[in-house]
Amino acid sequence: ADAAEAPEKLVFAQIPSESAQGIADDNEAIIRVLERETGLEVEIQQATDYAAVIEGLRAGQIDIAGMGPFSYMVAKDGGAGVEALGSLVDDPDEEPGYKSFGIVPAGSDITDLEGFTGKTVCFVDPTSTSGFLYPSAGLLDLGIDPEADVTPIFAGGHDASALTVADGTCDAGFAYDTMVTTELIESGSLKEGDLEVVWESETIAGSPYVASDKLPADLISQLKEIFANDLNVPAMVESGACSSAADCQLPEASKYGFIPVEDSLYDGVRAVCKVTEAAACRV
Amino acid sequence: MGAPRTTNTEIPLPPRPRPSVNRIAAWSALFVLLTAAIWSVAALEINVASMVRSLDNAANFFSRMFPLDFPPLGELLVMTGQTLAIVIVATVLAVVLSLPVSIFAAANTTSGPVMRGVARTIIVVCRAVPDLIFAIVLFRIFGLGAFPGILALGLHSIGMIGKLYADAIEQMDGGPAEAVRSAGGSRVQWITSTVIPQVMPQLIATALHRFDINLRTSVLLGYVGLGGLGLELANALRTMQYQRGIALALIILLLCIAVEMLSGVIRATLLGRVSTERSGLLGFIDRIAAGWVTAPRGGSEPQRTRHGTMRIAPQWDSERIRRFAGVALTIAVVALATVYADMDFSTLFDDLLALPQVLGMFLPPSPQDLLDVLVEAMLVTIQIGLAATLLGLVLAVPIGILAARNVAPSVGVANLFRTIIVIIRGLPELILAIVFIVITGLGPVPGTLALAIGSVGLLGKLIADSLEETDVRVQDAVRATGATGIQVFFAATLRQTAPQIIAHVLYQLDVNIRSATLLGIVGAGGIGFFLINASRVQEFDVVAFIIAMVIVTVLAVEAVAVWTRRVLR
Amino acid sequence: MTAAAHKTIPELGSIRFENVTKKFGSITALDNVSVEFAANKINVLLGLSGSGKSTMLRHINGLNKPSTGDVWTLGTPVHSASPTTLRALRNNVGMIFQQFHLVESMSVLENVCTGKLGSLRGPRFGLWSYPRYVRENAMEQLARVGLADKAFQRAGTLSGGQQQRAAIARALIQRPTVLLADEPVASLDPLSSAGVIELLAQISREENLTVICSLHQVHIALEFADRIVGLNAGRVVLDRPAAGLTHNDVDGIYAPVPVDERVKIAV
Amino acid sequence: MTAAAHKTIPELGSIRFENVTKKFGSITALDNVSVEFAANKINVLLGLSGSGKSTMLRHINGLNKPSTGDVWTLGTPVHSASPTTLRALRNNVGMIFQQFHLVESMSVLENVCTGKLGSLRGPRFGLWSYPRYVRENAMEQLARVGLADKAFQRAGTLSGGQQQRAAIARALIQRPTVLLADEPVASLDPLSSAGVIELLAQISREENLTVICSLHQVHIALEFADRIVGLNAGRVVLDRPAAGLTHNDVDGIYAPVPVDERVKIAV
Ligand SMILES: Nc1ncnc2c1ncn2[C@@H]1O[C@H](COP(=O)(O)OP(=O)(O)OP(=O)(O)O)[C@@H](O)[C@H]1O
Ligand SMILES: Nc1ncnc2c1ncn2[C@@H]1O[C@H](COP(=O)(O)OP(=O)(O)OP(=O)(O)O)[C@@H](O)[C@H]1O
Ligand SMILES: [Mg+2]
Ligand SMILES: [Mg+2]
Repeated sequence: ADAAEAPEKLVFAQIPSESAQGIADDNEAIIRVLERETGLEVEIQQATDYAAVIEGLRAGQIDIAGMGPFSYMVAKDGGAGVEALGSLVDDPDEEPGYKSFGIVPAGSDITDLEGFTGKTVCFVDPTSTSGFLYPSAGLLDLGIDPEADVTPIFAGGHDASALTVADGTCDAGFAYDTMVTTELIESGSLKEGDLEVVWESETIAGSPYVASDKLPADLISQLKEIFANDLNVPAMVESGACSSAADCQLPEASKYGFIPVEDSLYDGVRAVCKVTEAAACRV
Repeated sequence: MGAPRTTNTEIPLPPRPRPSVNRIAAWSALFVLLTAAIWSVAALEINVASMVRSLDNAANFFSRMFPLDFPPLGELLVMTGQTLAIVIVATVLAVVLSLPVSIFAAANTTSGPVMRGVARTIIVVCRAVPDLIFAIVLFRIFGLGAFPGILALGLHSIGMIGKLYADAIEQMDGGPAEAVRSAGGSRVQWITSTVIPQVMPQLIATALHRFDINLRTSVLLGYVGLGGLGLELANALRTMQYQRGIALALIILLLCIAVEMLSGVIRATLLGRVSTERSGLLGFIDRIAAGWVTAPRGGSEPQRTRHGTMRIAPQWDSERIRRFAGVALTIAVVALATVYADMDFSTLFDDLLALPQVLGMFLPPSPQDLLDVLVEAMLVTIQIGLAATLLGLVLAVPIGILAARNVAPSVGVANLFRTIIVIIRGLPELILAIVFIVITGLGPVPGTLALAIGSVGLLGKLIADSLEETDVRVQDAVRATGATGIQVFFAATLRQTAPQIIAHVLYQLDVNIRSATLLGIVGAGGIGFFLINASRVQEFDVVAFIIAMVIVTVLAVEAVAVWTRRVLR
Repeated sequence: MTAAAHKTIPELGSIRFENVTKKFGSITALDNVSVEFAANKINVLLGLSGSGKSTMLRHINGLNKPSTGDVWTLGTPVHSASPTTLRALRNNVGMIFQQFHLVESMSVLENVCTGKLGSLRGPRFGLWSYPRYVRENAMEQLARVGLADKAFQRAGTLSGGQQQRAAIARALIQRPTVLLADEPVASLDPLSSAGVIELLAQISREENLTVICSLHQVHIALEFADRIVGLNAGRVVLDRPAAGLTHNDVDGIYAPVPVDERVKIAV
Repeated sequence: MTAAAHKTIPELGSIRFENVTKKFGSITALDNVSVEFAANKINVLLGLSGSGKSTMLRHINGLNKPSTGDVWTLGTPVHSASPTTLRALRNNVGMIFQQFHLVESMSVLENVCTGKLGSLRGPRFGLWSYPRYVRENAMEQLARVGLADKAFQRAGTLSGGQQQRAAIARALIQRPTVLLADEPVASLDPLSSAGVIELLAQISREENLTVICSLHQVHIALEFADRIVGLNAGRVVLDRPAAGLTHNDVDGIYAPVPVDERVKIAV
């Protein structure tokens, strides 16, 4: 797509974020607002692989995308050409984000991150923000090398990591917060109290929505405006996009909606990358 | 007949038999499928002009793959060894389990319609349940480790191996089996003594083919904590380390080419198509062997050894030495792999107690409140599968034909196209998908095109292999009339394999429908997005529901395949 | 040998067709056939190509089942026998197929060994899985038909006549009490043909083998057979002891089948 | 017919073997064979089973290539011919295979039509893709061998002799100038055999067809052949005009192969 031309329609791509809560992310309300405000047709495309979405953004085949914090950083710093539009929060005053938990089985004598030294530790996979990068940074802060000073196991998923800790195969491990506190318990795989949380990461910046910088500049600023002002529960109820606050379905079950974000919010992710020198950060 | 008739009298013609209702129905079913596929392609609205305009995106994407970035040699060797060990054990396991299942599934060797149905269903279920789901379940039962990973890979492989084995058995000449039956041989006896030796070339080719697929898709083993080439590759691509990713893909490709060459050699030997003039090393061994052993000669009496016992073993010529070395090497490799794969069975029985609880998570299957969405997504998936199969067919048929050594104009051409097929198989799916995304944008089009290209890798090989297995003597007979290669192909070769090729195309449709479910990565829409998400968020009843929908679809395709094959034989 | 002349037929009925009709779709291959074969003798089927000889042989061990009528072999009602009964029967009934039916990718010796499966337990896979005595016996059978030197060749690379002899060896190793031979010497030169038929006659004499054999060589039939059955278009047109039969008697079997005039259909 | 007696052999050399040796691994199937066949005549190959008759025929149209030596057919150097040249040659050389080699799943009529492929352009798939004149011609050939009533049956369901005759019809429709026939009447009853051989003799006479035919029926050979070539263990042991040959002359061909003693090694 040519940067100067106004597009006929907006292609909206969504990668399910690490902390998604439902099977289908609910973007319908957002789309309705976007279509009304821009007067353009919005076409939604779901993808499960962020490399595909980033390459699509780079090639100008995608105009708007919902991404994870880590993939945002990779896209931004890797030159895919994106502008952050906003991020979801539960409360307008809250910093957008979620956390990684360090977990041990109930009754373990490990009480903090230092106790992980020399143990078998479950991570999620080497590209996971909350399942590997932040935990690695946490360990490195304490002078523990996540490759040499513990026996790392990549469990492949947050659920797998948590369950492997629960059954004792791993002495300790990491997973994102709601996987431990709600999801595994709701699905019946674990009981309350099977796992103990011994560490919490700093807040990982929330998932940003981005626009391709190949769009015309005025359209990008219009989109930023919309994300800042129109895509939150009160505004949407007011504008009639939702009939009531309870009816307002937003992705990640967000209770408020979007607030604007600065690129600098993701410096935390960049710092972690720097500390861990993880392969996934090389862009 | 009597003396030659003169031909000026009216020839009494038999009435032309009416084609049977079944045949008409089978052709109609195929025709309906074809129409649906054409409609699916049309509905995609592939815009070639805009694709051409976006080609520089692809060039740009490719340019970022170089220079290649190989991991350090030591690390690479460990990784390769680990992957090979696991994949070998998993494939052998799958072969061992598939053989009996396929014998029950094949019409000519089954013990009865009930067992046949059960066996076919087992095969379809193994195929329809993605290996990832097997891994999730098995991980919950056995925990992390090599054993659940191998089991997941092995179980899913039964879906393909079992089906192709059953098809090969059904295609076989029944004469020898009848001969052993009429000598009073039991079912087990005639199966082991005539059926298995006859289909051996296909058995080995299919096993090696699956080995090569497992090598590339061992990604899911990451889920049970096992590393290896597949996982490294997937990680590299997911994190956009294309230079590393392509380097790893190249290594996997080399392994796949080696496997393909091995497969070619073994098949040629078993099919008896090796040159009888042995030269080079084999000739050399023969010449040495002729000094100290000799072939039995003379028709009248059995040969006796120095000790007076009868000679009942063939001479040790290069042929036998090679066969012996081959078998010994295979056994050694499998044994080594089993040891190296490092499986832990100590808690096997305790673990199995968790089975009911784990299965309980999947039961009862439920769409929750998404029934319409899921059904619609399933239809989209089927549509993508149909379109991809049709486009793939158009590409795979000529390539597959040119890759068959007994049909291609020359062995060189056949080898060239065999290599093309292997390379296409070796292309990582994600790379294919991204290439099409940067050309066409997200949506069903890139997914369909990626699948269509991927079809060449599978369908092209299946077609080439089954053409090579036709009875060469029948081709000789037609060739002896002065027919051209193409004429021989249509009149004799294709005619012999047509039912099998139809079966392969329907199998490709089934593969594409299932792959389309995993095409969420390219935003193709369809059921796959929901499957991946549902397992991510632990909604296992939805996972089970989606799998049930896929099983029903695959069973339907399978039923059409089995039926048309039987009718059109 | 001219033994046929002074032989009588002591025991009929161990193999018996009763009003057997066999239809393949619209084709009637056997048409109300009732016939009994002589035990411990050489019975020869003669008939035009397509007259139903192979079909008849295949009914005796139950490879084909009659559309109507009964077939009794060694006291077993083949037309209604269960698979187990049939297997037991077939263990005693050897068969040499017109099209040989060897496993082409297997060595000749192993092909012969498969003939012994009926009296072995359990599955066999590969030459080495057969007991040594079976392999030796197979080698002896091959020697009998002049193929000892081809024992380890792939069956598919044998010449036509060699394949036929390998198929004969496979039937002989079974030591059957009844041998069904479908044109067992069609692909053999005169010397080998005579050798094979003499071999069958000798076994029949020495071991009380019942041979039922379809042949196209009338002179061989007249020389070796004890009983001749002539088929024409699925019907029995001759059924007599061979003693005293002449070429002329036999020629009647080969009366051309009348072609019934049918509607001409465009091709 | 007794035409052979007063025939001479006017024209040798249109088919010529020069020092041809063919080895399959350690087996020597043809051993330094030099021979010329008579054009427009009936040449018969006689020999023990396994003596190399089929191998010899397969060399004439290049289905086998000699290990050493030259084969010339109708002026074409078959031993070194390119695929295109071979195809042009084969168009004029019909072949009847010992094992028939029909496409079993195809109708008899379509099998016969494939014989015409050499002179048709482009690929054919299915009976209806052949021009009407080919189908009619195929039907006539089937009538010639007495199979018109089986035209639409699947080839795989034919009786042995019927398959052989279908294969003959497939070769005849080609209207070749040379016909290679590998035991063309092995599976046929005497009446059909005589019919087929007479048919070949008649075509040879009327249309100047050169027939090279392997046979096991010595009396047929003596009656119909113009020239007889005897093979034993891959060597030519007899090569004479048939006129004046007796059964005794021919019997020499069938001398058993001498067993050469070699070192015997323990297994
Ligand atoms: N592909 C092959 N590999 C090994 N040996 C072969 C092959 N083809 C033929 N032979 C051998 O060559 C010899 C000659 O075979 P050929 O088929 O020419 O015999 P033939 O004279 O036609 O015999 P028959 O009358 O039995 O058909 C035989 O001993 C056979 O076993
Ligand atoms: N499966 C079948 N389907 C249809 N017709 C068949 C089938 N099997 C045999 N026939 C027909 O039955 C008739 C008798 O066949 P059969 O094989 O018994 O003949 P035959 O006497 O053995 O002939 P030949 O001497 O040529 O071998 C033939 O006309 C044949 O075409
Ligand atoms: Mg027959
Ligand atoms: Mg031969």
